[in-house]
Amino acid sequence: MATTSPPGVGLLKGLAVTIKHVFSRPSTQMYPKERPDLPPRSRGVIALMEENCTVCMLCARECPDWCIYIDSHKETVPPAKEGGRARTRNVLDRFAIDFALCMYCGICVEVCPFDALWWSPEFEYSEYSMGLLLHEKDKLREWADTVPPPPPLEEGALPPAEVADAIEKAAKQRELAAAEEAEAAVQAEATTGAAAAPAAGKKAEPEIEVTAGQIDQETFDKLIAEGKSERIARSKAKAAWVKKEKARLKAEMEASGGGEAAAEAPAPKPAEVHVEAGQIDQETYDQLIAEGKTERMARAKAKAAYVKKEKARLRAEQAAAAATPAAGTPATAETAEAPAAEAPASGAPATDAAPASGAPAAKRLGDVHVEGTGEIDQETFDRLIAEGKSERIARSKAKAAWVKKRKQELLDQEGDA
Amino acid sequence: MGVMDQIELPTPIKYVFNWGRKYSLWCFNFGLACCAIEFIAASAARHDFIRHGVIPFAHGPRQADLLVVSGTLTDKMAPAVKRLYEQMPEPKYVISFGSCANCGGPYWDSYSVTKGVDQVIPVDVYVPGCPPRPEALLESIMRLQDLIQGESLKERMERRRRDPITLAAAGVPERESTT
Amino acid sequence: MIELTSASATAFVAQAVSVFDVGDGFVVPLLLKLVFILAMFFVVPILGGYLEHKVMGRMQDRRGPVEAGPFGSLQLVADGIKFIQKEDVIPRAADPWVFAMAPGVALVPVLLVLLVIPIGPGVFALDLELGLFYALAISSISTLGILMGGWASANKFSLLGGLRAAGQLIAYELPLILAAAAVALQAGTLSLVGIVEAQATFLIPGTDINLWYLFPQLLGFGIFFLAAMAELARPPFDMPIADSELVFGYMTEYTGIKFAMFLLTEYAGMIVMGGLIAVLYLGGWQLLPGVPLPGCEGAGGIFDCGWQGQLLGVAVTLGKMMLIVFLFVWARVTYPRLREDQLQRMAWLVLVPLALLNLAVITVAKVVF
Amino acid sequence: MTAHDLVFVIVGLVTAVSAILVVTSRHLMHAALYLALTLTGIGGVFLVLGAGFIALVQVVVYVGAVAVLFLFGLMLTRAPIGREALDSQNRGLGLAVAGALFVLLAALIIPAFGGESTAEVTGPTIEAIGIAIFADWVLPFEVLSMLLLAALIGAILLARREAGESGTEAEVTRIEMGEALADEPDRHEAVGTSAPAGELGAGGGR
Repeated sequence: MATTSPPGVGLLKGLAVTIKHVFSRPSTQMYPKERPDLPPRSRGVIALMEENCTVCMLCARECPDWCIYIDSHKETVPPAKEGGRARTRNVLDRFAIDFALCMYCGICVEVCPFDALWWSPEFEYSEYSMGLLLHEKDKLREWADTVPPPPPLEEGALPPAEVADAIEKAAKQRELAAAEEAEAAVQAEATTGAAAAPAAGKKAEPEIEVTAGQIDQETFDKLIAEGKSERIARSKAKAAWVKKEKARLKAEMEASGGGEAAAEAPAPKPAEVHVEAGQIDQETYDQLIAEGKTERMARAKAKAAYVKKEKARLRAEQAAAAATPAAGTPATAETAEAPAAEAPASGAPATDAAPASGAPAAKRLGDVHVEGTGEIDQETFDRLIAEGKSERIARSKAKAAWVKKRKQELLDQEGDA
Repeated sequence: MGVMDQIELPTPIKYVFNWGRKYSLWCFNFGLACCAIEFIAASAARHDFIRHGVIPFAHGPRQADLLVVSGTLTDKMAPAVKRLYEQMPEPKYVISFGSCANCGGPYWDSYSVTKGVDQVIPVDVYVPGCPPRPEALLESIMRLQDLIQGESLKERMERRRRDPITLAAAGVPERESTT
Repeated sequence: MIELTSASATAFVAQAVSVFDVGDGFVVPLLLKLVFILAMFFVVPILGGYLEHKVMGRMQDRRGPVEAGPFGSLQLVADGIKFIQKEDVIPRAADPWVFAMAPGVALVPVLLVLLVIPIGPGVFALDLELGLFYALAISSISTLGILMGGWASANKFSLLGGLRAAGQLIAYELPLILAAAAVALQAGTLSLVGIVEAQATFLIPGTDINLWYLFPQLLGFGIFFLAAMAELARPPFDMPIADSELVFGYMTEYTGIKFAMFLLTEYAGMIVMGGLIAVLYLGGWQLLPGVPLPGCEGAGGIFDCGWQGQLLGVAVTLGKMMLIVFLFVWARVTYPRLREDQLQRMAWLVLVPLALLNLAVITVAKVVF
Repeated sequence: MTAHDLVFVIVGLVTAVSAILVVTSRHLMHAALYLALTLTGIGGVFLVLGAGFIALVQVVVYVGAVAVLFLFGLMLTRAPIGREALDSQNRGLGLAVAGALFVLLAALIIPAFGGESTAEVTGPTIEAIGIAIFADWVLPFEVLSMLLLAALIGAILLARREAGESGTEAEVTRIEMGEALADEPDRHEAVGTSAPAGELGAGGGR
């Protein structure tokens, strides 16, 4: 308080401060009506993708609290081929996390090598009894439906290495498969082609991203009628909505551009969709004949086209049917795969585009030394500002761009010389 | 109290009485560790649990209806919690806030930490988290309010008289685990 | 103690028989008045409490109660219903009878003061000749209840709280009475209705516009307001219940309905003080200086009213009470608690001399003009 | 018997019973509280007799100030919590004084008012009291106020501490302590049977 002000002014100033707040908007978040805006990797609850779990026990061993309980048994798998060796594998019997004990450090999520554990931002699961905070695997599976998709990569970032590899591999295999199919069509046996669907194929469809924002009213009502608690019904209905939405999107995508879409998002997918290639797609056949192809070639291609179309149709149907939570494993597995496929995307750091320009060039670029004295690349700067980036970020990026350009120039000059 | 927990009240009166208890939860915070900060956040402007009728910081236990134990309860502190709980007038409710209060949390194998408040006093709602979000406290309060709205004071008090508070000496806490 | 206060209330009724015109239809209006006063006693404090919750919330950037009733308006009703159901704890070391009677002794005088506060033209239970003196005298009994509660709880915090309360109430009673005396002096009457009337006829020389006593007695108003706040032990004068030092002062051991009675004493006290300030300084039920109430005739347009005028008068008085409550809350939110020595210093070294000065100035002005 | 008489009887009984309880109560705080009740009851009696102003003065001075100060002082000094059984062993003397006072008052009142069956219940108005005090009896009133002023100044003088006075006070305490130290050897001998005197001497008094 300044010594010059007369006594009492401070008191009045205090009153002014408080009265000002009466007329300002309160900063209260009306929680039950207004949901908190949580980051996608908030540590709310740990979800389990049971399908990914191999019972390696890493999480249980790393848990500082010992709050993960895993039981399993060994099962003998009969040999794949006649005369082969029978193999054993672990089957998960029980997977439970005691959330009363858990300290939410996330070490289990970190160490899981198969992306079976996920953070979900859900936090509303307080209980009347502590025993109910021990979530068994089915409960943990329910939480998996609430795991949000990872945030999109920064613009201009390369896709994570795993995804890039997978896409490349998928593209190669698609070509291969197309060729094989063409040949296989001769024997009219398309089943093997379907089974050959590469695992990478899954990863190539991160286009279907659905944020769990709404609930499926029908499912919700049904569950409520069954006497489930409101909270569980809500989470299941949310999951059902997500499923429906995904199915819808997929169906739309495939419907939008028959062959084109099929080529882009590879149709040879889950082995569950089994189609006997007995018929041919008359339209394709006619078209090919008109193009002057041989009868044999046209028949094979038309048969392949038929299989593709039929599969797309069946999958769309199945997805729609699986929208209810009681649906069988295929649909569940499908949704489970969606975040799993996207995992690397969130994990890999958004690398700068620079190393992509090829190793040798980068090496030589690194040799060139450029003194940056504050110049920026105006073009990049303007572009970034226009994109709504903050001035500081835009400036630093533009500076980097300028240095890169300058280096390239110098290199070019050297090359010319 | 008095007669009210001796006789089963007619439904409309019970409804009104339960409604009153539901929306007037004077809250006594037993802040023992970091969770207390989240509790305080829940009481402050952004979350403001007075909206739900939780009047924060009852001056003493005598005026409190709700005890929120937030933080690590050590064996040395346990008698104090028990004593404060016993000083609260019936009907009283307890929220165990955070893993430490639920069952010791990260310190469950420590020599000095009580393995959960429910070894000392009966708990109505357990809030998981380390620490739980302020919204988690709000959710647990709404859960408690659901409980209060549906309960019968007579039954509650009968249960209270029948099952006196179990102590740590009585053995391990009751767990409804499915093993 | 309760018997005693009710006995004196009965005595007042007996006196009312002699004071009022005991004609036909005496019993029914009296009953109506009693019902009205009782309703006021329970509804208005709840209104004040709700106002406090909401205003405090807004000043702290919060919303205050929302869930209980529309806009949380039934928050205090819920509190009341809850307190009825709470266990009645009496500490073993406590003196059970004194402990049980203390809240009553604190509360009943406040109820008795409400009897004489006029809240509208013709809307009052009693128009005592000694109204102002009565109000100040009866409310001093509350101190006794607080002391009883503080001692009977057998708790050191309670005892200290009770002592602090007694010291504070004795200290601030003096400036309160001196400030009120200046008003009585200017009005020339101790009757609260008479004071309102005097304000209606206190005209600016040469005009028809009357002045409330707020304007000539601004200093007195400030003293009365501060002293009232201290009498009610409202923050920043809440040393008797300073929760960071004394748990809850004299209320530390109180639970359930008894605690609710202490709480009601505070809120009803706020209403009573608000009513007194409205009557003494803000012209009672007058809408604005120089503006007669619609439907009223007579001196300054504040008497001989139809029911519309009466209703409007009640609304105006309640509005003024709520304004005072708002000011109390405003000060509560803004200022930190005083220290005990600062509090006593303020009473004896600032407020009492100022009140004496105020009294002297008013006396001289009254004689000169 | 009118309602008025009934109220008078009730108030009078309450006052009388509480007055008896003041002297028979074994608990200091209870006695003080009964005193407050008695004083309020007397206010009630005044009220029933139509003397509203006197009644209120009775309440504000005796209940609001005297009784509260009484309790205040008791709590500050003794504040006996819990059971207490006080007995001054002066019953005989007390009874004798009370009896003598009763006889004296009765001997005065009965001859003075004995003839009138009922007095008119009309207390003086506030104007009448004001005029009486400030016109007819202004001299005694002023003398009384001078007396009060003198009492006030005396109280301030007692409470006031001179600049150097605290030092002398400390010295007084020191002297008292010195005397206590001088007494100490005797006490040590008294307890010497149970503990070595040297040990106690080392521990105490320094």
